[in-house]
Amino acid sequence: MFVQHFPVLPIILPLIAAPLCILVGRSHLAWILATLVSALSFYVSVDLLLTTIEQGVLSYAIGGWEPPWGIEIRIDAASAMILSVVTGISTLVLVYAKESIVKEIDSRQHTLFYTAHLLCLTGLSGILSTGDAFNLFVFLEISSLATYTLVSLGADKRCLTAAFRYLVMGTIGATFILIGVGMMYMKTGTLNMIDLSARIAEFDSNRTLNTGLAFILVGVSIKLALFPLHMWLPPAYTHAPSAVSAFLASTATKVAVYVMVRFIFTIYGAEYVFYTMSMDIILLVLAIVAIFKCSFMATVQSNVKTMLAYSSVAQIGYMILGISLASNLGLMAGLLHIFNHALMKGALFMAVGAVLFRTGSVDIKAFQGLGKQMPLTMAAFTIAGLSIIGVPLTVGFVSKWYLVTAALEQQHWVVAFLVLLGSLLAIVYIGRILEAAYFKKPSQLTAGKDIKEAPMLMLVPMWGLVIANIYFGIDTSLSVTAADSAAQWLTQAVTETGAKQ
Amino acid sequence: MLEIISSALLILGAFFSLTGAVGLFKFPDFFTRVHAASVTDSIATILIILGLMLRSDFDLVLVKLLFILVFMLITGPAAAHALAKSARHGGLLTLAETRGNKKESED
Amino acid sequence: MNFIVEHYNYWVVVFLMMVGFYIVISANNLVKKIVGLNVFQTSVFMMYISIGKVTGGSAPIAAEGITTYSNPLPHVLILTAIVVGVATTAVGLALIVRIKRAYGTVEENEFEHKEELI
Amino acid sequence: MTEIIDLVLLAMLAITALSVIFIKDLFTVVMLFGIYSFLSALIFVNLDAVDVAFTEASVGAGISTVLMLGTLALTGRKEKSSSRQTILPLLVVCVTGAALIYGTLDMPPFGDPNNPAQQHVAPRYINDSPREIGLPNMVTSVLASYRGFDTLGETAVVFAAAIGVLSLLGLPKQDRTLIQSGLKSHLVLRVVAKMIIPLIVLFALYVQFHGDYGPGGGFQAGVIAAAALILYALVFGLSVATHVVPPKVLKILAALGVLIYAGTGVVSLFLSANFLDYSVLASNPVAGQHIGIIAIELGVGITVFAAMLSIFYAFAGQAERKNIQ
Repeated sequence: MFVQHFPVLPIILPLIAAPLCILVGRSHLAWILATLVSALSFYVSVDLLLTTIEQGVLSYAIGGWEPPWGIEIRIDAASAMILSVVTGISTLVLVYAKESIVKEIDSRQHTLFYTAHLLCLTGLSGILSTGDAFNLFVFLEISSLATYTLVSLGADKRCLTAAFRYLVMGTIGATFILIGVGMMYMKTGTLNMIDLSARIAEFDSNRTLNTGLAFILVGVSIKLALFPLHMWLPPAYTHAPSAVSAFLASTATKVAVYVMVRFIFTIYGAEYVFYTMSMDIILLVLAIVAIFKCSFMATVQSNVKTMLAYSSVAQIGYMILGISLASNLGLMAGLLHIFNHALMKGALFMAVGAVLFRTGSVDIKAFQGLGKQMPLTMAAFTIAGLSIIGVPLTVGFVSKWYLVTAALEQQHWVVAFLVLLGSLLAIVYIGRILEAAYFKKPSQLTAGKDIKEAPMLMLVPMWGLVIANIYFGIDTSLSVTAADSAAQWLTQAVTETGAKQ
Repeated sequence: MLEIISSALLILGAFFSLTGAVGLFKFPDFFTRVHAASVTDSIATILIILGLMLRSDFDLVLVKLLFILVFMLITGPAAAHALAKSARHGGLLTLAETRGNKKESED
Repeated sequence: MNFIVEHYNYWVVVFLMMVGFYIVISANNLVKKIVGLNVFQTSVFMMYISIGKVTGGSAPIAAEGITTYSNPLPHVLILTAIVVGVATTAVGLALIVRIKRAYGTVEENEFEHKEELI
Repeated sequence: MTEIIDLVLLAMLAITALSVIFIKDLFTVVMLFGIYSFLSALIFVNLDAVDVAFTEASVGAGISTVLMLGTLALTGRKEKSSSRQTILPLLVVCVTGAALIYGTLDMPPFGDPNNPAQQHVAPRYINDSPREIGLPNMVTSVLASYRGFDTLGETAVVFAAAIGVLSLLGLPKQDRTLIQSGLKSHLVLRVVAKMIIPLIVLFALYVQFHGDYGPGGGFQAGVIAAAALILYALVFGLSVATHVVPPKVLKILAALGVLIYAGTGVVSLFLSANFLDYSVLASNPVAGQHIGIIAIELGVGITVFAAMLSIFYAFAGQAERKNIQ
């Protein structure tokens, strides 16, 4: 009986579960509740994905008020795909968190952790599902507030300054988005995304709308940590608890990338953004600088979590690169990389979290000799690392492949070359860890300690992601079909609005 | 007739607000300034609200204004009192006292 | 001239936004940063409310004898945004209290490591 | 006339904002921010946004200022001068400002009823909401029904803030022994507070249930009710206040409010309507809308009250800890 309500369920299930967590009080009950609800949302999201690939867009009018007067939930292939990733990763991270947070978070705060995690999930699902520009801002703020809380739960005192920096920059970003949405509303009189795109298409070029778009893009760029607005990300991911880093690195910035895609392709239309305002050049340059600058930064870090955080910023560069190619294939490569990167980074951060759990450190020295002591964890790290580099038979290869193809399709030889060159830097930073783990003797940091393999509850979700890394690297049909129909739907919307002109 | 009385009250109220503001700037020390500020709080608000009451019809607005007046009459002086008392508690001296102290130290 | 009369409101609001934004990014004290964030946001709220104003209109509460109302939609949006603002402020201030306890200072230039600069 | 008032207020705002930059005494800065909030509330009234003005006055000038003062009590009131360069921030701000001014060039004229913002979606709210929802206050209709999902999100944000502050600062323990702290020597204040607090709570209830007809609603009511207890805690001491409303109860209340709101939406799911569709809550759609709005406003009010008060408790608890040490 609930099938017609499926579009709204990924938002309201965690939203209802969050206060329930507070009411049940006990942390293990809260854990069971949170994991079950997250898994349920995952089931719903996958169902939505299959439905949208078959039938196209699902629209759901909240409160029964037809859009644009009411708020519309609008699920298309793109949002359903990322929704599945977010809810899936959330479920795995929650399974992983049970053991992981024991050592990193004070036991009195475990319930609060699960509550904040569910609120964050609510916000992310809301951003992905909503079809209303202002509603997007509200959900963005729910997820952000929950994220600040999650980051500040870290064990080191530096998590506080990291969270504060994140809060200040995130709020500036959100306020910029608010300004942009206000300017759009001023010129069009509506907030519904589809309605907005139809009405914006009536303008050739308008100074208020241009400014609105610029503010939205800058605001979203802060949220997705596009170079040079990424300064909040490395400290936040470094000092947050491992489970939080794993969740945020594989979902939060991806959702922000999705928001950018939504604003560029659905609302303003690629024509307006790329030809009238020539945003593609700016995004392309920033993306390439991000890939190189941050990959290089990753190679010189001694803290492995910081290294992975810089690597995340670089990988976001690849996604933006795909978008900035302004073609169907490029957009598809970008979306595919969102999906694939979530799998790799989730696994990597989980593996590092397991190392932190056993050795108490995430310094590169702590990794020395772990190849023998924690074989399963390090094997997971190796496979996910190879995936970051883009070795064939992993998902990383698939997204690089499509990215290069998309660049070549546009005759961007240099860009294609630079993408491959970026992978070299990835070899360097991942290679350093692997070298330490497999070819070096245990350092003083871990010498004398009896280091065992990570507990089962951490290994299972980690290996779940690793297997997904390999599976989607070999059998690309599901992910590529989803990304392809998502990209087609998004660019189709462009041609539709183009036809109206 | 009511109109004229009301206008007079409003103007008088505005005048007292102004003097209160001037006093806040011109008076030499904290306690005299609190006095000036509380003039705005009490007499000016009373006059202005009375003026407004005379202008409104005999309806809900009148009652609401009456409530606001009562509320202001309770809170205004209490706030001024609290300010002055905490200042005193914190060791602030009046102008006369500081002058007296100075003279003593000079003697 | 007409253009100025029709837009001065937005320009003052832009000025206020700039002041707020400047306080956020230039202040050294974290509490002042939060104050700046609030000034910035409040100015953005003013822009929204200016959008909804209709000359000669009255507050959007239906009453007899009134035909022109100002637009209620921006009011609703800003009600939500104000709440979001205070929520962020509360969390930010709580973080400051913890930072003070952990570091003994809330001045940005007194943090030891460059990494901790905000 | 409106324009002149508007201009004067805007000028005062500009002066207030500018002085915040230069003043080093943080206590003054926070007070100026309170003034800034009050002035903007006046501008909101002038621009017909009474509900927004009400909220800004109670939140911006009320709760925010109280929280900022609480923080200052713990962190010190002087901003130290720094050698930070000011050129880069100034440059960033100027670029932003230039972009915004550029954006205003194509903006529709201020106050023109033919603006696109007044044309497309809004007329339905103005013309049809009294009939469709049955409430005179259009802001409440849009807030609670047409855009009820936004308000659900807003409630979740408040709840998230409460969770955040609790995880950062923790709640004060409820003492078994009553410590009479607060302003013991202020007899006048204690008497006046005893007179006023019931009135404030009464006013909060009025705002809560009269929000359908006049300005107000769950959010403002929650804040005012919280303000009453904050006053109580300030005058009679935190430990007395925690006996009146224990922190644990607040935690449960905050969760309960969100559940009431979301639960109302789920009820309509089970009555085979869309989420948050109140029309099916009674046989008559308008009556259903009314029931739904009262229920969700109650949810908002409870969550906001509990969240604001627990945030205050958390800050006050820190201050007491500092005093004891």
